[in-house]
Amino acid sequence: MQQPRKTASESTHSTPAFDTDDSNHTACTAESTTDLLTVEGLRVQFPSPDEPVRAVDGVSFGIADGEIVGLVGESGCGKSVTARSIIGLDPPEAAVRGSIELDGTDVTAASERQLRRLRGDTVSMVFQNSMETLNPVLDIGEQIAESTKVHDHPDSQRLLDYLHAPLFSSRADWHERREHAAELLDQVGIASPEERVDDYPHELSGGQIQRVAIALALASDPDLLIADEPTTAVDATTQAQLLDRFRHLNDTRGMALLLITHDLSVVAELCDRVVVMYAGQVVETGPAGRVLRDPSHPYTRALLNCLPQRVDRNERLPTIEGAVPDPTDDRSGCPFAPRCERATDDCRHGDVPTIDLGDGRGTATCYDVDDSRPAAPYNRPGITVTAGEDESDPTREPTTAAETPAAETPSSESTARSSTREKTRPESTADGDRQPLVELEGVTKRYATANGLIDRLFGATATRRAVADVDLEIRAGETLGLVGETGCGKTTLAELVTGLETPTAGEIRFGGDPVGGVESRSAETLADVGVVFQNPRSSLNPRLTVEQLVAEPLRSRGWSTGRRRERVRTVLDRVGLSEHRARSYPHELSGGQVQRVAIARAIAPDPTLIVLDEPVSALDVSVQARILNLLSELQAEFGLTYLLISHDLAVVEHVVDRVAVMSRGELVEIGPVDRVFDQPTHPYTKTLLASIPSLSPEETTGVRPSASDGVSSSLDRPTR
Amino acid sequence: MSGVLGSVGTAVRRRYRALRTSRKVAAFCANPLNVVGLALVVAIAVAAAVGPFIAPYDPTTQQLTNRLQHPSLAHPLGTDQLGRDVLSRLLHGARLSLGIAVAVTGIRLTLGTTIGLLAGYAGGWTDEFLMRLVDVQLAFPGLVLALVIAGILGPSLRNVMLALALVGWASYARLVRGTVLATKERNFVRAARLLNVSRFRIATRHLLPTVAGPVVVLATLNMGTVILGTAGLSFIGLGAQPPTAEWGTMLSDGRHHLRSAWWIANVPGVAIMLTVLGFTLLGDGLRDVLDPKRDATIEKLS
Amino acid sequence: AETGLDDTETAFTIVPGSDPTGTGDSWDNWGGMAPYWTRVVEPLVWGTDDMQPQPWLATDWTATDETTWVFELREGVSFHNGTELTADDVVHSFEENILTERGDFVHGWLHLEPGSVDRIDEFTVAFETTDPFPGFPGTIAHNMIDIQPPEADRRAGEIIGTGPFELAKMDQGQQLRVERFPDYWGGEPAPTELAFRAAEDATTRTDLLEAGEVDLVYEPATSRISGLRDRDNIRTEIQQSSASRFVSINIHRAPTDDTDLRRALNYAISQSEIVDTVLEGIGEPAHGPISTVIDWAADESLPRYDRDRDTARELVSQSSYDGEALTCLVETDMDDGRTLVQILQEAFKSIGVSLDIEVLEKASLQDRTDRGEFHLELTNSQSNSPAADYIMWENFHTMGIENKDLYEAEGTGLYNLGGEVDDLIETGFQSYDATETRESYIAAQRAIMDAAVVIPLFYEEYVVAADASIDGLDLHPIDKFAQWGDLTRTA
Amino acid sequence: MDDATYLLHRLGTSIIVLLGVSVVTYGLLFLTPGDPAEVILTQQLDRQPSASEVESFRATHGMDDPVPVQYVSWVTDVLRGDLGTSYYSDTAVSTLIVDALPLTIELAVASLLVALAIAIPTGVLSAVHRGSAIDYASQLGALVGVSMPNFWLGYLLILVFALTLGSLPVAGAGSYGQLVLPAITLGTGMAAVLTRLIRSSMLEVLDEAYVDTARSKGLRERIVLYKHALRNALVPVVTILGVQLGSLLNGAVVVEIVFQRPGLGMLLVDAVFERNYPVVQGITLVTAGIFVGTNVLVDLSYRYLDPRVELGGETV
Ligand SMILES: Nc1ncnc2c1ncn2[C@@H]1O[C@H](COP(=O)(O)OP(=O)(O)OP(=O)(O)O)[C@@H](O)[C@H]1O
Ligand SMILES: Nc1ncnc2c1ncn2[C@@H]1O[C@H](COP(=O)(O)OP(=O)(O)OP(=O)(O)O)[C@@H](O)[C@H]1O
Ligand SMILES: [Mg+2]
Ligand SMILES: [Mg+2]
Repeated sequence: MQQPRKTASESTHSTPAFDTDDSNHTACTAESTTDLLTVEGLRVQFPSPDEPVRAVDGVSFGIADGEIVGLVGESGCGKSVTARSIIGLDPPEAAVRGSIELDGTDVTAASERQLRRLRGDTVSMVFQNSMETLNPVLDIGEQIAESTKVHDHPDSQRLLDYLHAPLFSSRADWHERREHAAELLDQVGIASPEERVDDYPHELSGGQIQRVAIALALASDPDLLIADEPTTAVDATTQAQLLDRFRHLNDTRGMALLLITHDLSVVAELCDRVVVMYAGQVVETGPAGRVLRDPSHPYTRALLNCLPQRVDRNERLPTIEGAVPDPTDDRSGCPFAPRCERATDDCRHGDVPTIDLGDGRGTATCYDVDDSRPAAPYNRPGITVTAGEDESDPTREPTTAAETPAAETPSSESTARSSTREKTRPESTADGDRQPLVELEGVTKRYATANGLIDRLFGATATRRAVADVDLEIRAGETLGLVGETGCGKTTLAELVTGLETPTAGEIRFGGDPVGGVESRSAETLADVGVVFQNPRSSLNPRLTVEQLVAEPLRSRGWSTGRRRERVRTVLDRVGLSEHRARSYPHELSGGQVQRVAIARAIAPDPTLIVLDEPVSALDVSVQARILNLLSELQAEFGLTYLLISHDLAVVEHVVDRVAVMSRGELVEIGPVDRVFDQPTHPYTKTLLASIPSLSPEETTGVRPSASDGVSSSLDRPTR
Repeated sequence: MSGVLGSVGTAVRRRYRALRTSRKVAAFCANPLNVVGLALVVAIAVAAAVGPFIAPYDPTTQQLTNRLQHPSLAHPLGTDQLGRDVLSRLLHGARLSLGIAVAVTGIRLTLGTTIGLLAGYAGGWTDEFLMRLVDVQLAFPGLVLALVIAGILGPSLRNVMLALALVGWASYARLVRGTVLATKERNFVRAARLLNVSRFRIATRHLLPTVAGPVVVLATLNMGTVILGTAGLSFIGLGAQPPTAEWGTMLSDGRHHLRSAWWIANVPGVAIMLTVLGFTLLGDGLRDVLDPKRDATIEKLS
Repeated sequence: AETGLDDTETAFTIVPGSDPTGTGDSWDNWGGMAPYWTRVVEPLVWGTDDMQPQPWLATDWTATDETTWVFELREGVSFHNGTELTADDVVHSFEENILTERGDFVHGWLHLEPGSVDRIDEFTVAFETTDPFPGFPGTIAHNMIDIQPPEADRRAGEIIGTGPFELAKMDQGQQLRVERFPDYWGGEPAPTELAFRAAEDATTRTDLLEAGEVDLVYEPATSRISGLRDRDNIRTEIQQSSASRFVSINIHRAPTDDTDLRRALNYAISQSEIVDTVLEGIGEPAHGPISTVIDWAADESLPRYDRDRDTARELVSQSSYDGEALTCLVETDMDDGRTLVQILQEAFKSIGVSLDIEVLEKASLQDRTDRGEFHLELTNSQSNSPAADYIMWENFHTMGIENKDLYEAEGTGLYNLGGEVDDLIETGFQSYDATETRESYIAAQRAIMDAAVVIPLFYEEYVVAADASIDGLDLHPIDKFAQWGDLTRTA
Repeated sequence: MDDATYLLHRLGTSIIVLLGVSVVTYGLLFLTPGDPAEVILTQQLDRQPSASEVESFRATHGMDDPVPVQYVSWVTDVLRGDLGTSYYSDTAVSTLIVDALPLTIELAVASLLVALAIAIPTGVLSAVHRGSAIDYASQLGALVGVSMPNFWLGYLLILVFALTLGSLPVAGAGSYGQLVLPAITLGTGMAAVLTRLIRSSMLEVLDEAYVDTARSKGLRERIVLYKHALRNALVPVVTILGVQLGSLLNGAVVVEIVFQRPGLGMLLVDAVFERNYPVVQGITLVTAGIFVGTNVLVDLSYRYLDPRVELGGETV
């Protein structure tokens, strides 16, 4: 039943904004002179002590009126810098070359006044990290009103007027604008906007902030909206609503959209055209459907292949070997050449030509573009650009992995609690009689929110319930997934298991014996559980080297120096970190490497259970793939049990055996992943699943949660 | 074999350490003000170390016939109202003034850090009690309390130092406790607890190094405050007893001659100013390098 | 100074050496006003320029027997509220205010107990002293022994005096303004208005004058005097005061109980060098402890210790001095105190005697001297009334303030030679014969200097600096006796 | 925490702190060498007091009781608003304080204004031109102010502005002119701290995404800086203001002496030297009270400056 989602079926398009019909966009490619935006040979460099950082290295593309263009690429490849250049907001130290023609004005050469006009009128931007894009000390009504005011009178901006200094500013004018702000909030789908205009950003939920940021951008009625990763910080349901909103705006206002993302499924969902960037360069452009279905550039292809949803369960994920080149490196040839299996000497030197694929199919900057090559099917198992990497496990040949989207038993159970008692096991695992390793019974956790002497004297004790009456068991050797929206209590639940928090009520048992918090646990129990924290970098003391960090738990078990060193070398090798990394400090490591160190430390004392809190959420797809592969190898090798927390359902679906769904501290559903994902019983699970964007847009037309949906409105609560 | 490996390891480690430090050194040097601060502090320290040996005259010998001499070759910074060589007094005073600052800061730091660690680590009622104590100390404007203490104990450098030390420790206690509490909740400490790392090791390997940075910064900034505090108390009449050459006292004594013999007051004045400036700049620089995010906190405490 | 308006020509701003409002928190101020400087209130007796009692609100006085003084009051003196001064006011002032409110110490000072002041007729009052007290008229010639009518509510700051100026306005610790009292018995004063400003720091006073903010300042900073003299728009006046500066030596504590050492210390000092250098020539080199404006002061006839380091060293070696450091106390607030004491230190060093300096504020200093835990004290002695006898008594008599406690407790004292000196002081103090008083005091001073109980430094002079256009300054050896009635401004 | 709970909470801690302050204040008296009664009487009388005088003084000032009893009766009196009577003049301590306080408050407020007037433009300029000559010059300039002992600065200012230029009064209190130099003396010291703080806080804020958002609206740079950035940058500055009040009171002691302003500082210095304990205790208690009170106010105002602030959050 996973098949349909992974098949490139050429069915009909029911969403007008998304159109894979390539011919529609022939006139709107980069070469067109009537474009709203034309970027030509853009180069942005930052000074650094050694070589300058080439953040953007010769980028050209265009956007036509009313077009939705996706800008994709891994982290650090220059997407945000490009976007900032378009609105002329490069940091002062940046050196910008090339031309950016926006509505007939060259942004790079524009005067301060021209820029103000452009920003107030033509282009708006929703910045990455929208949680931080709203001024925390001004209410949102004022922030929006300000935008409309600039839009109306871009040239007469008096400080006192904007400060609302009495006598100098017209109150009536501000009042009117606030009313208009409420209308805008309404348009982006914020409930009771008249009240919300008086709210401060911190009083809004993440999803609402995103919407306000969009409303802010829309206030000046722009011709082009640039949205930089507008959905990375929000959970799946909110993301779905936001994408819907974009499509709607594009439809009704004819507003062009430059959507920056590293999430290819978002592109598939929304975009007309895609620009793929790699290491500061554009490697491929073209209609979204074509690029996703039939990528021309090896990089695009590799990127698509890394996605867990395109690979079968328990299948090894394809990865891209190597790393994104250092932006300070002197470059020649194709930047992807060092990682490209098919690279030739030509690729490594000189300029690589940009080839027009013709037929409105876009361009690719690669020698190896074979127009006649048949489209690669999405789900061809085992398509890898490279044959894995250092952590490849000879015992698990990717191509031979079991293809077991096994015949599921939909009738196995209905609710979470019954499921655990029935000991339903996913069939995908071979082991037949697993024992519960950890059992939680009626576990509740409340946090006290008041403290201090006086409060104690007054007896004031406010509490917040983070986990409510949870029954759960983790069975030996399985991977249990824990999913749910932000703040639903996933991390707290994990901390209860590890002992960092003690339950307010209920009992936790390890192998049948009740255990308490860290302080009261025996050394063996502690050694039995390994933890990889949600943000692994924070769990590594920046003052210790990798070696010391990994050896720390061994030292506390009384291991000798020699034995410790031996073990450290073994586990580092096992997670794919080279010997010389042992002397590095955490800040010298990349995100993927830090994650490996954290995993190495967790497995070093030879635990049976590892708790993984969002192990891949901060990583690029290719790195994510490698870590996920590593985890499954380690599990197979050491017989580990995983408790894996993630909000990325694709990841969960790919790796876990059973999944538990949490909502507001409660466990609402639990069961084998296939069963839960295919036949969810709880309405919350249904909403959650429905909001997953798919690479093949056709499917998403089914259940789409809307802002008015009962469940999703639970997400509209304050962020803190 | 393993010996070779070990020594290679040590070498590599040293290189990495060096790299790490050199990055900090580079960051420190990137701001010319930091370098100015360091240079000033080094200069003062050198003056304090060798000053008494290179001073041309005895700092207390009077020459009434030679009083109030303008700066000249014989007396590069002139002579004072009793015909003493101002340069010699300045050089001798450097050791004393710096010594006071170091001693007072040292006491504050030791007392404050101990109390802060205790409060942060012990928690509960100990914490509650110690922090109320800290609150009480902080509720007094520093100089006001120092004035009362020194005034009641009587004027002498020892009492001034005691008074200044008694009013300044609470900042350290707060800073240290705050850092300990924050660090205790940092994930790497939580992780260490999960990994069954002993309490002692958590304290020494994880907490102390984190506390050291801010404390050093605060101490550096504090040096200036102490020097100014000493000068203020000297002015009120609680400074060093004559004929001791202490900068604050020299400045305070010389103020009557500001119009007629500007050098008597302005020379120690400038010396104090440069010293305080030096320590403040150095402290700022260290803060940037060691502890970039705690600006407001330290500002509030220093 | 104030400019423009006509009546500012006759208004003057004066900065005395101490706070005219009395800081609001001292025992010698009432209702916020100190009685000094302002000429609002007046005593019965005043002092002449050579420190003799001078008729003031009383025109005449006689001792009718050893302990009775009868005073004739001046007629036609009116208070600021218009009523006339009579004997009742005098009795009221003494009985209700001076002898009761101001504290018990007044009884010993004036040799007067409450209930001993009697009205004889409207303009005659009799005082019954506790013991023979020939110095009585001179002693009550003091600003604090002022006469006010019963109507004056002194605690509330309503001060009614007989002086040439009426209190107009007072700002605690800042300034005090007075206006001319046209009905003054001594004739209408020239200034219409005077403002007395507080500035206790000598440098600040000097700055105020130099900046032209005030017309006249007392005791500008020593370091600034030569600068002021050079200025055309400022005139400086020097007036010898009733004060003298000396070092008192604790003769009951080793090693300063050794006369040789004390003499040696005297030989180490050159008074004239001190005056000529650090004092900028202000002051007279002294050979005795009593200011020469006081008629029984001896200077010429006292044994002299001109600087002679060889003799001094010899005396030191003869003495019991064994190289330990002597302690010298000095009060924080004393003008030039820190400088002088350092000169002493250097001078003693040159004869092989080392000195530790302790600059202390008044309370600590008092505490130390009470316990006799010191060797030397840099001090000064000044009389605020013409009767200066008490300087001799309180300092050098065994039952004087300084010595009494230690004498009673431990049989010692501080500066009391006892025996013959006590007798001489008693004779001088109680004699109604001026010559006898004079001779016994001189003999006592000679004994004191022979034994080198003090190291005399200088007889004080004080400087008044004023706007050069100001005329009619009437300065007095007791600085607080200055009269402002003739102050005028020349064109 | 809502406002009422928070106020209650702060009130509670403040009372505990003030109790501690009162213990310390009162305890200081017993640090004194020598018998306070005798020392004070000697000064008052200008001679050795007799045994009976000492006794009656001790009796009238309640010094005969055991220390804890004395303390309790003092605290009870204080709670009734009676801070005792000066040993020297029979004036109520509260009267002395009430007379002196306005001058000190006036000075503190004026200094604060001077400090802000210097610090805001300099700090912003310095942050905007980070790393430039302007930045270094203004940082250094700001620091020079705080590095000078303020009595020296005061005398130098008198020398320049009152004596040489003759444009401002030398000393005294009462007129606005007389407030200028003291306020500058005290204000420059504080300006340095504020400038550095505003600068670093602006630097942090200028990196924030919302500043770019404001620019991307097409707002003028000046509005971006002074409306969007500064408002946020001032949040940490305000927390410092409460603490800085302490340094103002410290400085006031010295500055009041230099400029002959009979405020609280001058009163305190006199009282300390005279061992006038009721006055010393009164002043320290009142300053500590003002200090604690101001910090509560600052915390409250903090909330209105920064809507995110939840009252009662633990501050370091
Ligand atoms: N102000 C700057 N100074 C120096 N280097 C910079 C600066 N801003 C960006 N860079 C560098 O430029 C490169 C491109 O950064 P950019 O933010 O555009 O990446 P991105 O594609 O948006 O990545 P992400 O998906 O993580 O947002 C990175 O290597 C980054 O380190
Ligand atoms: N130490 C704490 N004190 C008070 N409340 C807390 C504490 N830790 C967590 N909470 C609250 O408990 C709830 C659950 O938090 P938790 O961190 O478990 O969520 P989560 O599901 O892990 O979210 P995310 O996906 O954002 O990591 C939240 O409302 C959170 O604010
Ligand atoms: Mg980006
Ligand atoms: Mg979490």
